[in-house]
Amino acid sequence: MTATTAAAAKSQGANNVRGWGRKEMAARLAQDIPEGWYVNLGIGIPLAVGDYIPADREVVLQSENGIVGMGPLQTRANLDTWIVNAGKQNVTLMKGAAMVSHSDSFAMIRGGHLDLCVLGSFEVAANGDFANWTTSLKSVPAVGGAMDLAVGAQRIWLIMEHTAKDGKPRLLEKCTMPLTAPSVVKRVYTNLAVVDITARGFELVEMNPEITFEALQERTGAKLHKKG
Amino acid sequence: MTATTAAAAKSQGANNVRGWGRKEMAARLAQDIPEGWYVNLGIGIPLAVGDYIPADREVVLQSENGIVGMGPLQTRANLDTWIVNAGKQNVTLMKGAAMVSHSDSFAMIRGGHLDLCVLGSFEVAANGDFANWTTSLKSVPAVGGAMDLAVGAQRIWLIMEHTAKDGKPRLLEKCTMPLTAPSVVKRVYTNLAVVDITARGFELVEMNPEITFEALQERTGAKLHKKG
Amino acid sequence: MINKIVQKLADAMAGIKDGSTVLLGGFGAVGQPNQLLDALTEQGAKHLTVVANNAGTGRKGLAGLMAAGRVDKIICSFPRSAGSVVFEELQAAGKLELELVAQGTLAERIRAGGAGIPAFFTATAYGTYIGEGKEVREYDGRKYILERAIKADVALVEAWQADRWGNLRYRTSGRNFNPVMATAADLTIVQTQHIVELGELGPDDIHTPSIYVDRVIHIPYGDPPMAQPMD
Amino acid sequence: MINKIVQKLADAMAGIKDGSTVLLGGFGAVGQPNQLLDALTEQGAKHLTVVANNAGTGRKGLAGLMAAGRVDKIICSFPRSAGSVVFEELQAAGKLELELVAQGTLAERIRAGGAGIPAFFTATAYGTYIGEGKEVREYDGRKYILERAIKADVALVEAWQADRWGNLRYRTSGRNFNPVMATAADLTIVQTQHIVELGELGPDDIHTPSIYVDRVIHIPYGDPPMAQPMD
Repeated sequence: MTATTAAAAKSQGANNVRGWGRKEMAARLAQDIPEGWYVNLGIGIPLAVGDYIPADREVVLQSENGIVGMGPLQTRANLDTWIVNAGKQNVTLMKGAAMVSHSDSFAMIRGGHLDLCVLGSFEVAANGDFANWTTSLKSVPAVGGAMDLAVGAQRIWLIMEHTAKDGKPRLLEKCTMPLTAPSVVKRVYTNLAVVDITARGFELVEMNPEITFEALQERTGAKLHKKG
Repeated sequence: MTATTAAAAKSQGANNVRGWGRKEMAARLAQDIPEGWYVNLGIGIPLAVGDYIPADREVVLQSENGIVGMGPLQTRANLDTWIVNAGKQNVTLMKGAAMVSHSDSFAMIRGGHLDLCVLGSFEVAANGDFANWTTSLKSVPAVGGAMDLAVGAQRIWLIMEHTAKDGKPRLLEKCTMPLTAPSVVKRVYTNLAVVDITARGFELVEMNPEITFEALQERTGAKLHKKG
Repeated sequence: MINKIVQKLADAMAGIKDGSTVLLGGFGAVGQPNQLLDALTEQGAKHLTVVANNAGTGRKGLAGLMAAGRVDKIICSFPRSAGSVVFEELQAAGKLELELVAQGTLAERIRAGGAGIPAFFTATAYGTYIGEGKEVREYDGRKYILERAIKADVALVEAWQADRWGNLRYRTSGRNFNPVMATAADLTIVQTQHIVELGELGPDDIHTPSIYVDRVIHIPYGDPPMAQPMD
Repeated sequence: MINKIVQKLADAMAGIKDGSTVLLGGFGAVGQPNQLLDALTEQGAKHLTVVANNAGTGRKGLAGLMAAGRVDKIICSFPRSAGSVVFEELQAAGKLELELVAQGTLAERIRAGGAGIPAFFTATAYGTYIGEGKEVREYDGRKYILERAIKADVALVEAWQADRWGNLRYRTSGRNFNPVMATAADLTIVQTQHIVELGELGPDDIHTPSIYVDRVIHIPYGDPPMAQPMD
């Protein structure tokens, strides 16, 4: 193999880096949630984070339709169809759970009482802007509670694929899709890396071992700073 | 007796007209509250209105510290010092009573959900302005919930003496004391009369039989219209 | 004696006028006043503005009211979801106006309507499509937009328990938008799974005090359907 | 394991800084966090701004804190009442700043602080001395003034029951300002008459969800005094 083909192969190989799977991403994020935090997990992959919180660590999950203290999904053994979460799934309640109305729930969310909200996203920018509610305004989108969570929680962490299916970066200088909120994201967990958003922009916290820094930078649409 | 002394005597007599007592005023007002109304009764004489609501007529009394369904004062037989009303008296709760927080109580008040609020007052003007919270701003006054009740309830009825101790009118063209709220009073119950406040100003609804219209007009600081 | 309990759905719906704004409780399949919605369709009021979290699913309840052509406008946060077929048909046909509102702003606008607050500032939706054109103000270095209260003619609510005064309790996620909807309408109509004696709900245990409720009807329809397969 | 219960009043007060804004629950003799107030006096933080309905009565609790010279400013609706002797002494001596707020506006400003609303319009106090100088705006033919939210460093709350997560229930009029105060501070400290096991308070029966509470201490002081002679 010549040097040129080797570089090409490496680049090709890097293009094919799958990195962490969704469960691994959720588990990775769950490690970083300390005991005692009140956390809202968005619909989809974020919700899976709840499955990876260590059993000996009490974290209180909030769901924006009014649950403080959400437990795992119901089974036939503990069926109670009156209990649903914001994703409209039948869930259990933890001991210590409290139910509130939507208005009280969003007062809680907007008022800054959640330590953390984890959301999925299509795009995130180096200044903390993110876009997760609609790819386009051509059709009528639904917004739900994402915009309230985005501005209300003490920290917004995103859990998302590092690139789109066609390989285009989703961590960008500036979002191209309609924003959910400007300047709120603090950290991004992707299949390839964990990235903080600071005054300097994207700062690498951790990389998937399958990829090099250069390859990661290639897949990132804005400068990726090393910590320190 | 000459005609002149008779007129003087009449005038003198009219000056001395005591009219209805406080209990009679409260009873007179209570007659006008229909079944099913939600009513806040201010501290002092207004609170006595509750004692005169006919036993077969359900009226729900609200107290701004969070009672919906306040009953009479407690006795030693039903003592529970955890229950107080806005006047900080130990009161009972009716069957059907609900307790709410101050913020929920004032949301209820401000949001227009009370059918009626009955307040005492120092002064009231023909345009519906009234002044009941302080006679002067020289010393530091307390305001409490009067201003919220004044703008929030569907109807403000005042229960007050028609004149001050020195005989000066308290129903005026314009209030002289600091306002509680502008343009909110609908009706005034005094020791001498029941007076509506309409677009025309003061309109007589009912007079104490001890007094003549002319003598009542003398004791009123703005034009008193006859109904119709 | 105060008795807000009515026996017939037609009595519960009496007097609702064309052009009314109607608030709906409910989230997902839970706490939906579906029997009241069916009765409203039956009652016939037209040119309604509906305020709810969703825009109806399937062909019953809110979707039924919409399919009958009674709704001119919907104010909601989540119009498109699995099964929002009637909404999509009406939208495609240009027969339905939509005002899209962030879910927390929707709840707060209604709360403001019920609480005598005509307008308030919130950071939600600042800098987004939904916030465009709204008055912006900065407080302590952060930008907020001004939002107006929503007040309505009618609220349709589903409760777990109610007494003859109209005190209400909800069951777990059946609470959702129901309490706030109950506060912001001139006429609040409640369907309840259970009627209880006055005094049975303790004063510290009431979720919606009776002052907010005008009519109550007993509709013991049972449990909501399962939300997901459980095997 | 989350355990917000502390054993000592000194631990409950740890870290309260000079210059803090402190919210107080309580109305009349009921639901007053008096033991926490005594502990705060003991703790020594100075130059406090206190937000409460009243300005203290007698010489204990809030009045004790004020008498010890720890309070620079009080934001309240009812400063003068029977027994507000310390307040009147400090006022006369020019040692206490007072911001007088209508009771409902006070509650709503704190609710706004806890709910992420920086400012709102209200009709209360428009056209009065208290409303003077505030921004006025007209909505639907009615005039309103703009009021700002109140947020605080510390809230002192009294509850009837609490669990180790900090879920709270209040007893009848003990509720008063306590729930709203609990929502609007960085550090919410609760004294409770009863500690209960986690799970003992049903999910539909909790007045203040645990998310608002940071520390809980068990102070079973008993019933409030009689408010009036009963003979």
